[in-house]
Amino acid sequence: MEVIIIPIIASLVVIAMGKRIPMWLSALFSLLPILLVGKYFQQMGVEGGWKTIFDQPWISDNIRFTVGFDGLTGILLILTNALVPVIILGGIRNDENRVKITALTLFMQGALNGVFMAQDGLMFYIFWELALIPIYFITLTMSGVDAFKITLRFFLYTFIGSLAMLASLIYLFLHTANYSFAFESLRAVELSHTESLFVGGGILLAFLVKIPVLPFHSWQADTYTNTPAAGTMLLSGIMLKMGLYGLLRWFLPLAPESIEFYQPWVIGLSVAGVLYGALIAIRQKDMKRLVAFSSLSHVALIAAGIFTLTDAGLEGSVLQMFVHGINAVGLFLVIEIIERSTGTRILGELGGLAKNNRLFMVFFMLIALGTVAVPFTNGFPGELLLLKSVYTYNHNLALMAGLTIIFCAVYIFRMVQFSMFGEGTGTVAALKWNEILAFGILIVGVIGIGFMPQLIIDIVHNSIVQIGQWVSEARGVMS
Amino acid sequence: MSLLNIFNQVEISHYIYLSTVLFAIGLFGVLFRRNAIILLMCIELMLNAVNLLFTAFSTYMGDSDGQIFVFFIMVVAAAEAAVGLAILVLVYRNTRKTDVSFLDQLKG
Amino acid sequence: MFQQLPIPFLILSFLTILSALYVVTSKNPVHSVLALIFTFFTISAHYVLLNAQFLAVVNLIVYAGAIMVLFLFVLMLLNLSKDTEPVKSNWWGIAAAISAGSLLLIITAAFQVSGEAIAKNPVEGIGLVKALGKVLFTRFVVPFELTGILFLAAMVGAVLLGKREKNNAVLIPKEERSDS
Amino acid sequence: MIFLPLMGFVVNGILGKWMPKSLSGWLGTATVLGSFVLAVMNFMELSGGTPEIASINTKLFTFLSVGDFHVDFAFQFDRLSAVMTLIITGIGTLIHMYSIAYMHDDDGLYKFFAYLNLFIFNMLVLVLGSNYLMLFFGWEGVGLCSYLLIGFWYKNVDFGKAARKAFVMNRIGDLGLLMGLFLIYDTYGSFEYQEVFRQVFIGTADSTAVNTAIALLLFIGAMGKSAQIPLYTWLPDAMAGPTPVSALIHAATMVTAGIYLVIRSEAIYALSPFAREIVMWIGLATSIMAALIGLKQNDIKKVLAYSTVSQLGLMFIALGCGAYTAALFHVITHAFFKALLFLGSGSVIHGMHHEQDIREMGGLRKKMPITYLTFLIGTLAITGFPFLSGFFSKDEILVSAFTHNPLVFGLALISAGITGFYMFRMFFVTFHGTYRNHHHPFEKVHESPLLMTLPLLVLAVLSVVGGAVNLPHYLGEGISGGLHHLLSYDGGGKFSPILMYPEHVIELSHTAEIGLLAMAVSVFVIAFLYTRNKYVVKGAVPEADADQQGMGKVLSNKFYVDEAYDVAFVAPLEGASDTLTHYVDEKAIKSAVDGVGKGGFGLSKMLSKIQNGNIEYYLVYMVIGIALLLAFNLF
Repeated sequence: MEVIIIPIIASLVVIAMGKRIPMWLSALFSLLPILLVGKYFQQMGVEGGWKTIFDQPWISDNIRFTVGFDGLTGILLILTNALVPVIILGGIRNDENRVKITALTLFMQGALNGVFMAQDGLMFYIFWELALIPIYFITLTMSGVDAFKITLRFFLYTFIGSLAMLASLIYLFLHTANYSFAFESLRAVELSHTESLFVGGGILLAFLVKIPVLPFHSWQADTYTNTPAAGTMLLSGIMLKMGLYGLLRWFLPLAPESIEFYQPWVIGLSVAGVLYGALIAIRQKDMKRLVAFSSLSHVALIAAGIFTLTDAGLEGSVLQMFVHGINAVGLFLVIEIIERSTGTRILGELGGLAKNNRLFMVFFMLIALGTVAVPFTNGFPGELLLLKSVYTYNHNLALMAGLTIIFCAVYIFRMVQFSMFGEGTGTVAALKWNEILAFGILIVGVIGIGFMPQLIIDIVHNSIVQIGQWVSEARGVMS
Repeated sequence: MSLLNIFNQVEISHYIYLSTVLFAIGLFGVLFRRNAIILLMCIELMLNAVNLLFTAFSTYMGDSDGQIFVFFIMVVAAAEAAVGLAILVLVYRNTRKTDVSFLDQLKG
Repeated sequence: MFQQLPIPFLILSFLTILSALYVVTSKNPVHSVLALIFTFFTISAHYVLLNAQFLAVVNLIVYAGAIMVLFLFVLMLLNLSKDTEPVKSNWWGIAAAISAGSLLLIITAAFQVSGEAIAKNPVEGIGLVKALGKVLFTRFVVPFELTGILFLAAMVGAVLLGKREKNNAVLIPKEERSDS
Repeated sequence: MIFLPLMGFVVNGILGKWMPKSLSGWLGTATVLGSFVLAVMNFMELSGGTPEIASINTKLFTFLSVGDFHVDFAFQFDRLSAVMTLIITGIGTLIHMYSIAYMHDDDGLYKFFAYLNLFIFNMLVLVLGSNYLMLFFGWEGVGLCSYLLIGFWYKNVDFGKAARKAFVMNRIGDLGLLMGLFLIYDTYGSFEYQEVFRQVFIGTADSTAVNTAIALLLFIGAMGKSAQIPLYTWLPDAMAGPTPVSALIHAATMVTAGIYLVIRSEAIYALSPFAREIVMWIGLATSIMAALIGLKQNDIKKVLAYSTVSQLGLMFIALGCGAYTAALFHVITHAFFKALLFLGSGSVIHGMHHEQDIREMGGLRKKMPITYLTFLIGTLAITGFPFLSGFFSKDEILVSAFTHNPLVFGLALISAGITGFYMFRMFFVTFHGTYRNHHHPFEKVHESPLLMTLPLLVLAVLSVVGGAVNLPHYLGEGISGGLHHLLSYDGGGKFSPILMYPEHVIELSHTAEIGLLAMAVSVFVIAFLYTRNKYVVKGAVPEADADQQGMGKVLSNKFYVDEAYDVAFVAPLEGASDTLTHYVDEKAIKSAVDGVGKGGFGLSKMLSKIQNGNIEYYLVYMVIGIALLLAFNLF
């Protein structure tokens, strides 16, 4: 509970203090929740299902303010509360928007924590929308002619998806025994096949837009490219995970009857998205755009993994969510720092940055390697599991998805090559303490998970097994 | 003709059809005519169709509530006619017309 | 099916529908008003048949007496007795007929579908003033009072609207206003 | 043993900037040397101990365990790993030592040693891992180090390009390998070598098709790493890296990972003769093609690179014929003499101040006697001069090819013969004749320091005597076939042999064998005499690339394979990317989405016409609406 409230209070404090607030203080604020998360881990453990840690009647006795904790929630809380400090430390420029963006980022942290902890369908929806508000305003601070248009497109996209989800949730709500939005009650609703197609489809749409999977992605590149770095990091690092988390936590348990129907479509689209994103990324000039499409490609693989419904796919997807959060934030941080120093992020205009800032080069390289999924970096185990799961589902699809490991190497190293290597005149200013700290946190993630992915797997294992059981039970009934 | 007699020979459905036909005629008039006064009259006709049905149900079911309702409808119809005609007079005074298709300002 | 029906009912119904049609189709508004008054009379006759004597009387007094006289009065006042109404196109007539017809059809169909015979439970004397008065002034006393307020409001409204004001030419279309 | 180099990497990588140059170099060298010593000790334990043990297995921790998918971070030190480990660490030590001198005036020295150590670490993971996934770890890891080291001089755009090419080509192979691994897991339910081979042996998958598929997929991986057709083009470009790197990675160790993989998976290949045929023919084609291209290259390192590709092809021929010992034998000897040649060429380049074109050299034997001598030994070894190491290993391959199929033997012999031509061509042009470079005066050419020549000498000795590890049996039963015995060790009763099936025992009469040898030697002699006549006696200088005519032009342009790849793969890929960006993403999808928005606008315009202000219309709508509502309720 506190992890939701503290950041929101902190954001108010930041607004109240205005320009006087030093960065270290806001970073400290954002670091507080992770201590609480640690406490949760200690108190609750990761076994024994999704345990409620706070429960109050809210709108009615059956629509409650309920937050819970388990391994899956825990891992995403760690991700959120570790990345937000990174974003605040490294991702916010010291200009007139600093206070605003910092406050919004902190607010977002609270909302995201809420999304990952909510145990009540209505609360989940409310936090889901709440998380959209700060990012909308952050995106609006961008400069450029199309600002409003791009923001509107982004907003409408996600909002339409959300509405579909709301409709589905309400439908479920009306069919619960005691008119409750509680996760367990919603889950207990037995749907006919047709009903589940609609209900599942609604929920699925919200998540697919957020992830985004192939035909729903056109908000992504423009939004990423034009949003201030903090917004891009929030979007790519954490918000995308909302969609994936939603698939695992809400879609699979609530509408397992419809999975049979959607499975081939989603996997097909995802694999197409993997290739599509990768192919487009190969020729992008704008680094942010490049990473946006690479993100599209990577996340699509995660979605495919989830929908294979294999152990490897489900647990690999959580692992890869975590990893992708780190890597995406890392890459955008790198781009942000390059842009701050040189004023451009167009590949043709850069080059030779490695010459005078070795430290930065090392950070960049490590994160790039993580993205390329080289062994002993964090990208590898997750991608291995996901490809394995897709392979179990269909060999040919796995081969196509596997092409991404080639394309990914092509575009990431192309980016490294044209920005860091070669003869160029640009320089990257020496990193400040806050940037080094931000990179430090990320690098620990990159290397640590590279060697010990099992740590994360162990945390989420119980939750995932539970979800897998529900799904297989429902499918057992179906067949 | 005694009460029981008519109940034995006329089903409630006949009243239903009768009033429905009346209602439809009134509706047709509302749609077809352009003279505002005739429109109001057609509305009265429709109201009467409903009244007839209410009364029929009330009698057949032995429940006086329906008749009370008819009474209220008459009240409302009277009020409506009064206000409607007042408006009509006003409109006529301004435009010299009672043609409703002339009143096409009702849009955003 | 008509054969089993009592003659008075048939005649009455026939007259009702016929006069209602004349209301709608007559070109002369005054004829329409008169036909409508006749319709009300036939409906009142129906009320008598249905043992709703009070309503029959009230219908005559209020509708045929008061309201229709009001109509007639307005017609005269505005001098609209002539056939001034522009004829609508055939298309419009067809559209109106289709709309009204379809509604008729659907309502009839609805009755057919839901057509459980309503239990006949005639009670003597519910249509009499005594019985109605009891109900009206006990259970429905609040609505009854409210109708009084409604009437008051309607009266005030009618008076206010009828009051002649200057410069209230809002409804005259632009072209005419520019002419004057 | 494994983590010493990793330590070296970490220390060098983090602290290297503040360490004196020589320290980071020696530190890097020492860690590898330490590994070598440990490897030797372990090897002794393995084969010298009583009773003999099949392998030393160590499990560090569970890497991933998801459902029925379980992978350990574990190592297995058996005889095959031992051989590879000794090569890697042994030659690695020498090359590290050499690099201290070679790279001494480079700013990024510490970085260089960090990368080298990282490479050794990954290579050790590759050969020591106890399961296929560990192998894949090392496999990708060495690819990465190769990328880093090729692009070491990062300021040069072309080098970066070569590095990326190497990495991407390797990744293509990796994808095949990965798919192979998945198929293995699907079929046999494990990645552990011992478990997989046990299952293979008891016939869990009784269809040859599955095994063939696995074998071919693994071979795709091997193609990438060991530079076989069609994925070989990265290797010559990889010569952009510093020369010690070329020696270590692109000659002695990394490129032989493919061979290691095939030998390791012998159990699977044994069940699929078809896959072995494919391996053999691709090896053969690569061998001949690379040798032909090598004939017309003028860059000293490019010649060596193509020679490496050609030799790797020979090894795959041996693998395809089922002669695993021969292949491994050639890996060992090749590691010796090719490292020697590369380091020698490095010495030449160093002495010539980074000049790599052999047409600019000549007569260097006077200035660089040690280099000359060792280079001569290396050349003789690779071309198969009798009783040097290359002679034995190459002959063993040829013999196995002969027993398999005389046609293959003939082609392999041609390939081996061409080796003689291009090696001697390069050797004579470089060291004999007259000095031809006008930019650097001849006087400035100097012999390399001791730190560089010492490894050369060691390697030269090894190149001479390296054949001793597996002498052919006509030299006497007692001393022959050491390596063969090593590999054929049956696990001492426990079930963990390296080779699941007994190798084809080469049963040729001594006469036949000596006949074959005579053919090989005569090819060698012809090559030697022809090139000596052309380049030493007549003093001919090879033509510049631009002046090549006819076949020579095709060869010097490497059969236009790079260009073909550009046309066939790179261009379509970029085209596809552009098309997707500009047409599909921008136009189709975005406008589809925007179209929905515009459609909304249009619809609202249309609907606003309905609201025309006329009450009569409204009435009709209302009636229709009511009718519809009722109708819906009704039906």
